[in-house]
Amino acid sequence: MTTTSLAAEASTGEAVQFWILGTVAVLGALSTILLKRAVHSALSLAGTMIILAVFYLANGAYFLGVVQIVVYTGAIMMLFLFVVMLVGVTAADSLKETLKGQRWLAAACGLGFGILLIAGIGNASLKHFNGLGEANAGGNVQGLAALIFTKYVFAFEVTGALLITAAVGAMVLTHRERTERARTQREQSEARIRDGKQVTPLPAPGVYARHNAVDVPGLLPDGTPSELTVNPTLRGRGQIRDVSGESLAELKALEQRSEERLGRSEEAKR
Amino acid sequence: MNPVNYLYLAALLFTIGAAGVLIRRNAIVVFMCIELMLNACNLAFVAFSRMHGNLDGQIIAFFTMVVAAAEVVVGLAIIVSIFRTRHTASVDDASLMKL
Amino acid sequence: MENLIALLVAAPLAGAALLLCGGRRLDRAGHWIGTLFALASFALAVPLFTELLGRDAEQRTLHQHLFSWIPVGGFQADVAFQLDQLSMTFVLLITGVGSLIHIYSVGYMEHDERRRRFFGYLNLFLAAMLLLVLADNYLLLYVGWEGVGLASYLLIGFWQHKPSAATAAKKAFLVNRVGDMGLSIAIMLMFTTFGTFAFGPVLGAVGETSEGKLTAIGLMLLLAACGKSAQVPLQSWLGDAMEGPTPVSALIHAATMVTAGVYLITRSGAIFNGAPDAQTAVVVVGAVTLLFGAIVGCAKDDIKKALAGSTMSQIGYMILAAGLGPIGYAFAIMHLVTHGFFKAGLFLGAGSVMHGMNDEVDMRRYGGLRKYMPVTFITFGLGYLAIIGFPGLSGFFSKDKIIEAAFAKGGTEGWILGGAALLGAAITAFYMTRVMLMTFFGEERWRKAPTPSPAEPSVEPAAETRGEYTPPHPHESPKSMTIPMILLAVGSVAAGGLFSINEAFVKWLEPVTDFEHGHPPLSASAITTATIVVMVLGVALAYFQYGRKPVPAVAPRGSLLTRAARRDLLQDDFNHAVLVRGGGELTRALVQLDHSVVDGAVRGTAASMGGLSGRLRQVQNGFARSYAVQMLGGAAVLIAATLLMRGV
Amino acid sequence: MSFPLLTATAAVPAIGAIATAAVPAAKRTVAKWLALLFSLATLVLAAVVAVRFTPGAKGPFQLTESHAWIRSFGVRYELGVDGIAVALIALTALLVPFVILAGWHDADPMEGPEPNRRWRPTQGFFALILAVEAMVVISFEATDVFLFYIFFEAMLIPMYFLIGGFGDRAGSGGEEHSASLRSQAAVKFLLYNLAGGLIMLAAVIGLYAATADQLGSGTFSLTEIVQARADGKLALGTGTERLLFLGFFFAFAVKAPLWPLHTWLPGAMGESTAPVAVLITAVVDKVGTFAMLRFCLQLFPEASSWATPVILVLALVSILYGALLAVGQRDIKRLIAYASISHFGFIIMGIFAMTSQGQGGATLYMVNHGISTAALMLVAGFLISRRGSRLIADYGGVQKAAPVLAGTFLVGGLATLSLPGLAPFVSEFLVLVGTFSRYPAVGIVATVGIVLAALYVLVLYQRTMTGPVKSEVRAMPDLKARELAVVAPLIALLLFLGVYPKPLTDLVNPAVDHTLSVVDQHDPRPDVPVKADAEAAK
Repeated sequence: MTTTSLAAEASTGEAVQFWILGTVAVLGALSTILLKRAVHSALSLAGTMIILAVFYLANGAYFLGVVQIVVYTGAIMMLFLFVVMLVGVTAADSLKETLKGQRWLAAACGLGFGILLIAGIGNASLKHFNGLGEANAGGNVQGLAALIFTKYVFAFEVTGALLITAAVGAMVLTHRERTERARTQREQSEARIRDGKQVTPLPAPGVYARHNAVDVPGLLPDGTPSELTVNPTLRGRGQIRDVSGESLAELKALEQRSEERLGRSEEAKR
Repeated sequence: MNPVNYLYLAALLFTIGAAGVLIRRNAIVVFMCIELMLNACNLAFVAFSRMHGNLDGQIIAFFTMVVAAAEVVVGLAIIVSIFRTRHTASVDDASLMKL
Repeated sequence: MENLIALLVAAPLAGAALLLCGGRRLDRAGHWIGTLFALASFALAVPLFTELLGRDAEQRTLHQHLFSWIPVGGFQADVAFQLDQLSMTFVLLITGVGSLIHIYSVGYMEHDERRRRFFGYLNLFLAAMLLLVLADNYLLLYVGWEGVGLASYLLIGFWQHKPSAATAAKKAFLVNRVGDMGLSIAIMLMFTTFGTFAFGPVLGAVGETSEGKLTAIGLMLLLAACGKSAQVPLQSWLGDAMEGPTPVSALIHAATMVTAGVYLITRSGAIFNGAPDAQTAVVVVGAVTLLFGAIVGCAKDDIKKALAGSTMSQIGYMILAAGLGPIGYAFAIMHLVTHGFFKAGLFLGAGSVMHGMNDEVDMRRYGGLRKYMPVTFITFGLGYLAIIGFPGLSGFFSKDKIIEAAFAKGGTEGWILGGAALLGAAITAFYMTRVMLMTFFGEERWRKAPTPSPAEPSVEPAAETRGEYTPPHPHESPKSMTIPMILLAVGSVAAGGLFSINEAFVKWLEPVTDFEHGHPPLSASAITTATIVVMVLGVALAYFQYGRKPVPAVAPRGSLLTRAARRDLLQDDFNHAVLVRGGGELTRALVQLDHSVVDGAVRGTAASMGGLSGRLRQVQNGFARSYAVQMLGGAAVLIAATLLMRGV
Repeated sequence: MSFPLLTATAAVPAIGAIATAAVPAAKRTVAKWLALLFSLATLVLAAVVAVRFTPGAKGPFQLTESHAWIRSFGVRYELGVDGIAVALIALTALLVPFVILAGWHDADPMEGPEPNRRWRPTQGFFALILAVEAMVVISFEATDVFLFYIFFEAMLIPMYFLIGGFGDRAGSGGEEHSASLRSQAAVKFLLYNLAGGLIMLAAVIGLYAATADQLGSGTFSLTEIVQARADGKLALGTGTERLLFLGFFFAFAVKAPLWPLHTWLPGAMGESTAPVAVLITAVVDKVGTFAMLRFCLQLFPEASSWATPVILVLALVSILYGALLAVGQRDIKRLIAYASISHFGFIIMGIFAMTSQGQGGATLYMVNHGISTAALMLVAGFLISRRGSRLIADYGGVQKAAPVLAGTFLVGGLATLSLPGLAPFVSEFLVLVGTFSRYPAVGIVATVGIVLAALYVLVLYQRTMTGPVKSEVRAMPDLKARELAVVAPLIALLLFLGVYPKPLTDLVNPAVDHTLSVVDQHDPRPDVPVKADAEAAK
């Protein structure tokens, strides 16, 4: 195994790996922040993380590499995706900047920051690397364990507490207690009458005989879609699929096809 | 190749993440960027632990992960509840700090 | 014996304290208490005088050192008294005339419910005046100097409910303050020059000092004298000072306080002897004032103001004499004393007339009073004769000597001064005769209802009541008033003669104010005759103008000079235009400036701060992301800082 | 370890403040008496200090106490008094009881149409007064720059509340309006003085740094620094010293106040009640001038003499400017405020004349001005409380209705125009002589001030007290026993110190000589020194 011989100087193989995967990681990061849809961001981020995991391995942090894959790309990213689903898969927030000058400031600060960081690293004398040879001698995991349970034991305990607290907190935040009794149908109708905006029950979604998916608004007599028919969550995500247009298009297509058939039949007569 | 390149990479990723935090409005994406920054830090830690030849850097990276996990959990929970009440996940709409 | 000196001052001071703090329970006896204390200090003065007479001329200086007053570094001011012939003369004059006037006031102020306070002020004045003449250093003199100023302020404004009185009092004090400025600067100069300001050392060390310094000190002293003695250009307050009760005018503004300037100059004789330029300034001031006062005196219809003009001019004589140096000092003091007698007498007479005429002061509303108030007439008449220098009466001796001395100054200067003095004598005769005639002779103008006189709107007819006019009933004043008048009349008749018996007075003063005989270009007899001639001329002129033809009850418009003289030769108008109005404008402008510029700057700063913070507030737009940008920027700056610190 | 007398002198009023504040709201009278009691106790202690203090004993400071306080910065709790400090402590301790007595009813709950709409916590009023006294006393005693600075600044807090919280009921145009004016004045006072104080703080730190890098260990102790200077161990660079001097001087000039930093004073004195106004001008402002004398001069001798010409000119401007503005005022209290500005001009002039007469006079001036202004201002306060107006025009002929009031007012006024025989004359003349003997021109111009003083005092007196009796004034009651008890002693004191100031001068002279020796200045010699036997010669 190469661990023992993991030298201060990286081998050419590692160099190749670094240059290739590094590029990919950067691309992934960029796409994370540049892609419109949250899902795509999440996926590209996951990619970057996996690459980072590889880098950890390359740096002799085998345990971390595994954890990175398992915890991050496994658990956390899934959590992300889950929330994205919850909030809206297709919810694409426009990258159009609303805050005045925000983007320029961000660019300036970001660039300045990055340049400074790199400059800092550049003129910090980090030339000499003494690899993890002896540190990992007894195996990386054992080494970490030794440290965690001796030197860092208290920090470790505290992080445990932190995690529990976080879990409880998350529950408290997301779980909504139903405090009052659900309103009966009668009460609801009475309420509707009282505030008199929408007396009748809400119209059902779907265009009869064509789409009856919940995200398709029903058409009003004049053919325009009615927002009311779609449930508010979808509305909030802005995921209403307006089908009035495409249904017309389909109609046109149908007529054309029929004409073609007719035309072909005429040729057949000749 | 000099392993210091890992540090450069970390810096780059970190910067990108920061920029993302600044320019994205969707809270979830902002969170992802934060994760990206954390990961960049971890990479740096790992590289340092290689440099110094001891494992403390890795330990710290480990703790970072744990904390990041906790943070994500809570953060996402917050996002969800905000979304519930305001039907949006845009950080700009939640400009409650303004008088 | 020396220890009595302090008591001289202490007695009236105690009286003042008692009367002013005593409260209403002393109201009934207040006037007698005051008189008592005045008499007490006179009683103290007499044995001291005899003591001095007992000693031989060189030993006639008593010192009493009470305590060290202000000792700071080289600055050593003591409360110490010096009684020599000069101050003794003043002490006698002050306490004597003062006591008489106290007695007079008992009657004069009978119907005033604040009489106790009046006597308190009078006592205060006596104390201050005595302190002035008894001090053995200039700083203590300064205390008395301002003390009499205060007393005169309080007494001029005694009838405070009259705005005119309050204003006059304020004016008097202010003008005096200008003079006091001069005195304090003089004292500072002495301190920087000699390191002390006690009479003895200063006057002793004059020899070693540069003439320039002495001239400066002399001029400053002159300024002080001008203020206190109402000499041009600071004379304007004396006329208005007549707003005060008549006894006050008699005591303070005729007999004693106003002569303090003469005392100061005489006392500082050594300094002036060393500074000819200063002396010249003094004589010029004196000569100008004696004519100025005389001219003003001719035009006034208000009897007291006429007398005030005369006071001014008489003091002009004294200052003139004092400016002449050793040939004049003695005569200045001599005239001062005689003048003290007859002018006090004249004022008391005027007061008595007013007393009988319901406080009417306009001479055009008098006339033919001699049969109604004979005593007043006689005493006043004697005073009159004395002041115009009727041969044999006191004024004659003193004034004649001054005129001689003026001629004796020598050269054209001597001729000019002598001429001025002679002219002054003539005018004096003229206006005094005018007063005499208008008051005691001619038709009884007071029987007719008054017509408001355009010439002197300031005189408010106190006598008339609303509706029909009831003429006053002139009557002789009570004993308490007539007796002092009689005594003063005696003084004004006899004093001059007594003093001049083989130059007793001059010899008496000589050790203090060294004396040398002046040698006038003309013979003494010639000058004397000239004096008498001009006097007769003045009287005759006045007789033809006011004795022969009836005096119009309303002042005629008069010549330009007359009108100017009525307005104190426009000097007041000048003051008003320049100082009062100008000063008012200045203060108003400054108040505005203080608000808009000085404070404006402050408020401006505050406002700009507010604006700036308002601008900065915009940064806090509540958007998490812009905060994030700021954070990142901050982080960048920090990194940059660290890198720079590490000295990249 | 002897009894810490100085600490006690400062502590008693402090305790008194707490005790007074603790009195329950209903027991108003108790609070008043308690406050009076404590102020009198302080007066007794101050008297003890004055007795235990031996003028002319060797060493600049006496009754010294010294304890380490903040070791890491070499800050020490260091107290000590010289003659000047003793005089001013005595003044403070003397005035406060009168202030309390004069303000007896100023903080009572408002009666009238809308009862107690603004309830004035009486306890607070008196507690604050005592607090101010405590801080003033300790800043007179402190010989550690940092200690001094702390209380110099802390003073502002109680003053702020005193000014902002308790105006006289004679506010023109309703309680609301006057309340807003009051708070404005208070804020202005606070900000103005804070600005000065912060600049001073910078200078204090600078001083520490300078001492730290020259003496090895930084110190704030006045005595140590002066000693080090004398031994030549400490030599500030000219530039540094001047900057530090300016930093200190600015704060003191604001407090004093010196033209053109005076504009807070008229507002503060005009809007606050008369007793508080007295506290401002007679007690608190004295700390400024005192500190010039103790700190500016002794810490930075060269810089002081460097700045002297400018400061003298500014002082001169204050004298004339203040007097002229006083003439132009329509509001009694503002008039007195501007008069005070003029007087402070005199004090500062005397301090920087650098002669024993000038500085001795200036010190006397601080005391006398304290007493005279107190007398005048308090009587003015009684007058205002009777008529309910601060405008001069609303009065006239008071003399007829209330002769005693008018009389005391006149005496106060005469003291203000420094009439000989009253205390202020002595000090003013000393200042003038002291200035004149070194800068004749300045001295002569300054003498114009005495004429202007006469002008504004007499105009004020004439407009308010004399003339025909105004109808509102006719029924005005004369001074009550309590009020007379306040004014009479002050007047008596004015007379006594005017006739026999020797005790005071003996107290002050050695301190002044010490200051001058530190600044290394000597009185100019007279050009014709008169021989002692001059009397004999005559």
